[in-house]
Amino acid sequence: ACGEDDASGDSGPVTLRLGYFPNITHAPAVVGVEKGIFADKLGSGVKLETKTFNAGPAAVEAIFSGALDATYIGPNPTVNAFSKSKGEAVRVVSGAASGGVALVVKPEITSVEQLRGRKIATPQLGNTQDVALRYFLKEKGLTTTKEGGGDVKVVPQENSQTVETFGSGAIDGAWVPEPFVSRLVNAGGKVLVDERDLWPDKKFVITNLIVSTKFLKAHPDAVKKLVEGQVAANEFVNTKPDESQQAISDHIGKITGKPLDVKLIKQAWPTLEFTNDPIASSLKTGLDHAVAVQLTEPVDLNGLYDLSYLNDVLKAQGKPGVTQP
Amino acid sequence: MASDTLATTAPRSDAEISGLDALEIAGQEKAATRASRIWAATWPKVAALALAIGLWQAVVWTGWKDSWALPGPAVVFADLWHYLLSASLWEGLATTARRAVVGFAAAVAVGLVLGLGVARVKVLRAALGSMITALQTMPSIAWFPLAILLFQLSEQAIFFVVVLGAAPSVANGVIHGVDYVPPLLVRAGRNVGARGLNLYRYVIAPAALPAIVAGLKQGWAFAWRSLMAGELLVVIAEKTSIGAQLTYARDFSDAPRLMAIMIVILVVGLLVDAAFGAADKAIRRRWGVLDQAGN
Amino acid sequence: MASDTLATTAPRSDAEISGLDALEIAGQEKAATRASRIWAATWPKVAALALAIGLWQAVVWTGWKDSWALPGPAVVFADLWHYLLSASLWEGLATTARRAVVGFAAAVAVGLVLGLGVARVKVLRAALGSMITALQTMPSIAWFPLAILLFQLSEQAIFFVVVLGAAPSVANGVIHGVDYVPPLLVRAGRNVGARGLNLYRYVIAPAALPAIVAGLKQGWAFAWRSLMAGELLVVIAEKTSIGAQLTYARDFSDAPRLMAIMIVILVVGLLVDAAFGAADKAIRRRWGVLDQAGN
Amino acid sequence: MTSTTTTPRSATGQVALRGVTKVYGRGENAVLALDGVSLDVAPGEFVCLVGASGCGKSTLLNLVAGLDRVSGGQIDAGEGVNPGLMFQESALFPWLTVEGNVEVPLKLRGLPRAERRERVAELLRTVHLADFGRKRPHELSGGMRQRVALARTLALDTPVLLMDEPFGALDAMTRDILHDELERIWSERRLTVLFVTHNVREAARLADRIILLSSRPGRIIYSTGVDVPRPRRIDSPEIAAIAAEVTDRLRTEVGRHGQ
Amino acid sequence: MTSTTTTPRSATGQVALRGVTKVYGRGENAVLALDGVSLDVAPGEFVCLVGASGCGKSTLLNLVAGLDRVSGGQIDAGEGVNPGLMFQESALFPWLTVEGNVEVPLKLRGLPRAERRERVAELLRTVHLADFGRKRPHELSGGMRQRVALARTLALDTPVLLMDEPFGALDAMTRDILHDELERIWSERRLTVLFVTHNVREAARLADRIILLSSRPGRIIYSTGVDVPRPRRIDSPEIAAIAAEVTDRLRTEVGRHGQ
Ligand SMILES: Nc1ncnc2c1ncn2[C@@H]1O[C@H](COP(=O)(O)OP(=O)(O)OP(=O)(O)O)[C@@H](O)[C@H]1O
Ligand SMILES: Nc1ncnc2c1ncn2[C@@H]1O[C@H](COP(=O)(O)OP(=O)(O)OP(=O)(O)O)[C@@H](O)[C@H]1O
Ligand SMILES: [Mg+2]
Ligand SMILES: [Mg+2]
Repeated sequence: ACGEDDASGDSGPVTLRLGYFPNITHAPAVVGVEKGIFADKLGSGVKLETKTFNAGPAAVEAIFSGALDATYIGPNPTVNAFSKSKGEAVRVVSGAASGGVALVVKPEITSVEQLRGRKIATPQLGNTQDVALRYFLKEKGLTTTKEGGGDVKVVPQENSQTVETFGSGAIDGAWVPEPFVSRLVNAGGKVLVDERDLWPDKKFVITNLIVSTKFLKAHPDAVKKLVEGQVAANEFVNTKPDESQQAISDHIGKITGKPLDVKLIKQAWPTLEFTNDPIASSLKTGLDHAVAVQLTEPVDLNGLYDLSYLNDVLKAQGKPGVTQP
Repeated sequence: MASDTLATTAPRSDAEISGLDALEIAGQEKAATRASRIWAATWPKVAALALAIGLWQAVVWTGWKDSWALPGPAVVFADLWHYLLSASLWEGLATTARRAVVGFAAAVAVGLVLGLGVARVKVLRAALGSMITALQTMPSIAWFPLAILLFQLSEQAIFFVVVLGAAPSVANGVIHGVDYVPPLLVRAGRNVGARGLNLYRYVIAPAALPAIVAGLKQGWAFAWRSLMAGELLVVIAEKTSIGAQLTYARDFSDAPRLMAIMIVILVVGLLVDAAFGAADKAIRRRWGVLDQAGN
Repeated sequence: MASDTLATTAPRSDAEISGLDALEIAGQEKAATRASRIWAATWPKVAALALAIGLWQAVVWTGWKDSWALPGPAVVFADLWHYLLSASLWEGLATTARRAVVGFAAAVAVGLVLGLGVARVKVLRAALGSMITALQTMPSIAWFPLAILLFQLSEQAIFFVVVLGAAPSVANGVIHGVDYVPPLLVRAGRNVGARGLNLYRYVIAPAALPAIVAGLKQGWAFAWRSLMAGELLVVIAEKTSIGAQLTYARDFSDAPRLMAIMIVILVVGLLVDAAFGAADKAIRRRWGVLDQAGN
Repeated sequence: MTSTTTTPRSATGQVALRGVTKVYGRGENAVLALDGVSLDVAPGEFVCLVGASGCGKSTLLNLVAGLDRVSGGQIDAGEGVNPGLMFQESALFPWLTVEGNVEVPLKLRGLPRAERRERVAELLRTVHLADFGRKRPHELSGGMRQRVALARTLALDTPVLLMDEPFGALDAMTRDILHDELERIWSERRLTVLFVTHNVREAARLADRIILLSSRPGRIIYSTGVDVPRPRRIDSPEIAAIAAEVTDRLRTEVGRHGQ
Repeated sequence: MTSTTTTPRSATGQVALRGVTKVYGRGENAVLALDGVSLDVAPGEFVCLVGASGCGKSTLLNLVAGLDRVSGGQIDAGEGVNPGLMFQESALFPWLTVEGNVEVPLKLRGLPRAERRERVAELLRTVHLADFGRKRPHELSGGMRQRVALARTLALDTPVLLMDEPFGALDAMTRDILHDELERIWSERRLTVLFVTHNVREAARLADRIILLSSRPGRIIYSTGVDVPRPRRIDSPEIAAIAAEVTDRLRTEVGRHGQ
C-alpha cells in the first residue's frame, strides 16, 4: 500500500524506486547509479531509491505489487509483465543496451549442421535466448522440443550453471548473453553464431527501461527526469568506456563482495551497444519467433512503448529521436 | 441432601473438568460413533479452508492489489482445474514424486547410518557431530557445482542435492532420539542379553523411534524443498517436473499458475503428513501416550 | 588361585566390557584431566578436517577436473584469506547474521505458539495439524511473490520468507515434544495444582524441552536456508549479504570464492550447532541421560 | 445417573463415592476395573485400602484425585478441594532437583520465596533427606525417590491425602519413622487420608478403618474399623491380631481368584 | 588394584566380590555408595541383602550385573555368565506387549518361535498373568508390571539371578505364591540368587544367608545364615525369630545414622 501512497502523493518530494541487475548488460543503470548521474538529473524534487535484483521475475513481482516504480529489465520479463497484466502494468520508456548474445560451442563444432544430436543450453525456457536458438535452428531445419528432445537437445539452465556444465563437458554449447559469452570463450569455447548477425542493423534489444503505468501517470515529470538520466548515463558509458568499466566492476564488488574482473568486462564490451533505442521491432520479431516455435501464444504489444519522454529528451539535446511503434 | 445437593456436587465430573483440563483427561468415555469421529476430524479442516479462502477473496474484493499481482480464488481455481486436466501436471508429478521417493529413501538410509554412528560412537560424534547441523544449513544451490562435477547432468545430481539436504535432518532426529533413550531401558536391554547390534535392534531403535519419525518428517520437508531447487539443476530430456514448472510459472510472472502449483505442493505435503501422522499415532497408541491431548 | 586366576577373571571389568558395550557404560571412572578431555574432543575434528582436505587435494592432484572447475585447497584458502581480510565478508556477515537472528526469533515465537496450540487444542490440531508439514515443504521461492505483495521490497519480506520456512519446523518440534510428554508427569503436574497455563509452564514445557530444542535446531537450518534464498529476493540499499554473495559467486562462476563462502557458512553452522549442543548437553545432564553414549 | 441412590454430600475433607464404576478400553478388550464402589470417608478419617495386585486400588485413587473420568457413579471430594495424590511410581520431575520438585506445589500456591525455602527444608527433614536437596531424581535410590514424592505431596497442604503404596520401597525402620511422621501430620492437620498398601500390618498400624477390595471387578468386600488407641506400635499384639484377620480375608479373596 | 587381597575365583554360578568400592560423581559431590564390600556367594546359594534406604543395594546389584563399572576392587560372576537382573523399577519396554517383553531374552538366545511361545506362556502362568499377554505395560497395574519383569528375568535362564525388591509392589498373598514359585525354580535350576528386600521376613523366608549393609558408605556389617529347613512358611516362629534378630540389627544401624 505504501507504494501507491508514495506514487500518488503530490505533496513533498517524490520517491522513485529504481531496480536493476548488477550486470554488464545493465551497464547504463549501474554506471548511472555509481556515478550519481540519476541523482543529478532527478534533482532535489525526486528521491532515488535503488533496488538490486538477481533475476527478472522478482523485479516484475515488485512492479506488480507496487514496490517498485521503474526497472531496467530484459525483453522477456518485459513482455511477461505487459501480457500478464493485460497491457496495464508497465510501459517501456527507453532502451538501454543491444547485442551481447552469442552461441558458443565446443571448438570441434564448426558448422550448424554439426549441432545435430548435441546439447545446447539456454538461460531459461521461453526466454529471448531460448527462442532465438530454437528459431535459428528451425530456420536451419533442425527440430527442437520444449521438453529437450528433437534434433538438438535444448537444456534450459541458469547461466552460471552453464559455465560449469560446459566446462565439465556435459553440454556442447550455449546461447547466452554477456558476460557468459566471454566466460565460455575463456573456458575454451568458440563463438559459432553472434546473434547480432541475425538482426537488421545488427541491433536487438537486450535491456530496456520500464516504468509502472501508475507511476507514469502520477509523476510524468519524474519519469522524464529518469529518462534524462538514462540518456546521460548512456552518453557517459559510450564516451568514457574505461571509467564506466571500472565503475561497473566496483559497483558489482559492493553488492557481491568481490569486484568483477575488469578484463572480463573489457572483453565483453565490444559485443554490446548502449543505445537509447529500445529497438521495439526486435521485441516484436522475437515474439513472432516464439509463436513460430510454439512457445507462446501471440501477444498484442500495442501500448507497451511510451517513448514520448525519450523523444522529448533527445530532441531537447538536438539528437535524432527513435520511432514509436 | 437430595437433588439440590446433587446439583452442587455433580459438576465435579463434568463442568469442573472443563477447558484445557478436559483435554488432558483421556476422553475415552466420549466413545463416539465412527461417523461423528470422522466429522470431528473433518469440520475444523473444512472451516479453516473456508476461512482462508474467504479471507483471500475478501482481500481481492477490496481491490488492495491489482488482479495480476494477487489473483482471486476463482481465477486460481479455474487455472488449477485446467492444470489438473493437463498432462503436464501428471507427468511432472510422476517425475517429481519418483525423485522425491528415491531421493528421500537414499537420504533416510544415509541419515540413519550417520545418525546411529554419531550417536553411539564417541569418536564419530566428536568428529562429525557438529558438522551435521552445519551441513544442514548449507543451501542447495551451493552444492550444485559439486553435483554437476560429480554426476554431470543426470538425475543422480538431483539425488545428490536431495540427500545432502535431507540426510542431516534425519541424522539429527536419530541422534536426538538415541540421546534420550532412557538409560534404564538400555540397561534392561543389555541385561536381557542385547549387546552390540542387537541392542540397537531390540532397544535403542524402538525406544528412539518416535524421535526418528519426527526426524524423518523434518527430513522429508528438506528433501522436498531441495528437490524443488534441484529439479532446476537438470531439466532432463522429455521430462517435466513440478520444480521446473514452479520456477517457470514464476519466470513467466504467471501468478494464477504459481498459486495452482502451490496448491498441488500443499496437497502432496498433506498426503505425506497424513502418512507420518498415522505412523506417529500408531506409535503413541502403543506407548500409551495417546489421548492425552487433542488427538 | 593366585595371579594366574586373576589373569582370567580380571578382564570382566575391562577387556570384556569393550567395543560398543564400553560406550554404553558411563565412563565416569575415566575421570580425565581437563586438557585431555579437550584433546579428546578436538583431535577427531582435526583428523576429520585433515582427512577431508587431504582427499580434496588428492583429487585435485589427479587432475580429474580442470582447476577452474574444482580448485584445490591452496587456491580456496588463499581466496578465503583475502575474503576474510575484505570488508565485504564482515559487512555481509553482519547483515545476514542480524537477519538470521531476527528472523529466527520471529520464527521461534510463531512456531512455539502454533505448536503449543496445535498440540493441546483438539480443534486446532484437526484444522492445522497436517497443514504444518505441508507448509514446511513449500519452497521459499513460492513465497516470494506473496512476500513482496505484503511487505514490498523491505527486510520484512525476507523475514516473512524466513518465518514461513522455519516456524513449521519449530512447531513440529513442539508438537512432537508435547505429544510424548509422559502421561504420568502430566498427571503429577495436575495433581500438584498446575492447571491451564501453569501446567505448560511447570510440566509440559520442561518435559518437552529436549524435543523443542531439537525442533529449534531443525528450525535454524530451515531459517538459514530460507534466508540464503530470501536474500536474493532483493538487495536493499546496496547492502551486501552472504546469501547474495553466494549466488553471485556462482553467477560469476567463481569456484574458489564459492567454496570460501561455503566454508564461512559451515563455520557459522558449527558455531550455532555448538550453542545448541551446549544447551542439549545441559538438559541431558539434568535429566541424567548424559554419558550413556559417546559424549 | 444414580438417581436411585442417595447422592454424596460435600464437606471439607469428606470423600464420598457412589456406585463408582470404571471401565478401561472399549469393546472386547474392555476391563471392568471398578464395579459400583460406594464409600464414605469422614473428614479426618484415615482409611487404608488393601487388595490383590491389579484389583483397582490405583484406579480408585486416580478417580478420587480427578485425574481420570468415572465410567459411572459419582465422586465428591468436597467443593474446590484438590486431593493430593502420591503416585505408586515416584513421578518426580526429572528436570528439577529434589528441592525443586518439593517446591513446585508451593510455587503454584504462590508462597513467597523465603517461606518456600523454609517449607522445603522442613519437608525434606521430615522425610530424612535434608542433605539431598540439590540432587536430581536420577541420582537417588528408589526409596529416596519415594520419600521425595511424599514430601512433594505433603507440600500440597490439602485436606485430603491419597497415597498409593507410599512406603513400598522403604526399609522397615525408615518406614516406622515415617509412619510416626505421617500420623503426626495427619492428626495435626486433621487430614482425610486414603492409603493404599500391601502391608496389612502397616494398614492396621495407621488406619481408622481398613477396606478390602476384590479383584476384577473391584468391589468393596470387607471393611473393618481399627479401634486400637493411638499411639500404636506396628509390632503390638492388637495390631498383629487385626492384621491376621484382614490377611485371612485377603487370602480367601485372592484364593478365590486363583491369584 | 587389589594385589594385597586374594583374587576372586571363577565357577559357574559363583559370585565373588573383593573390596568393591563405588563412587558416584566427582569432586565435592562425590558419593561413596559402596566401600570395600567383599562377598562370596556359593553356587546355588540364596543370599538376601537388606539395608536402609539408599545404602547401596541397587548399586551392588548393578555392579554384579556388569551394568556399571566398579571404582575399586573386583567382581567375578563367572566366566561368560550374564547375571539376570530384575530392576527395582519394572523397566519394561513400553513398545512391546507383555508377551513381547517376556519373549525378548528368548529371541536373543535364538530359540525357535514355537518354543518361545511355549516358554512365554509358561512364564506368564508362573507369575499369574496368563490372560494379560496381549496388554501393553501402560495398561497394567504396578504389581502386574513387576510380575512381568520377573517373568522376563526368569526367561533369561542364567545361573545367577539378581533381584532388586522383586515383590515390593505385591500384596501378601500374591507374594507368598511367588515365594513358592521362586523357591521351586531356584532349587530346580540350582540358581545362585542375590535378593534385595526391605521385608526382613521375606528375607528370612527365602535366604540361605542374610547380609546387612550399612548406609553411606555401604559396608557389610552383619551376616547370618538361615538354617531353617525348607519348605518354610513366612509366618512360622523360626522365621519370625530370625527376622526379629535381623530387624534389631537393622534398627541399630539405621538408628546410628539418624535415618
Ligand atoms: N490405562 C489402563 N488401560 C487399561 N487397563 C488398565 C489401565 N490401568 C489399569 N488397568 C487395569 O485395571 C485393573 C486395575 O488396575 P490398578 O492399577 O488400579 O490396580 P491396583 O489395585 O493398583 O494394583 P497394584 O496393587 O498391582 O498396583 C488392572 O487389571 C489393570 O490391568
Ligand atoms: N546415578 C547416581 N548418581 C549419583 N548418586 C547415586 C546414583 N545412583 C545412586 N546414587 C547414590 O548412591 C547411594 C546408594 O543408592 P542405591 O540406589 O544403591 O540405594 P539402595 O540401597 O538401592 O536404596 P533403596 O532401598 O532406597 O532402593 C544413594 O545415596 C544414592 O543417592
Ligand atoms: Mg496400583
Ligand atoms: Mg534400590
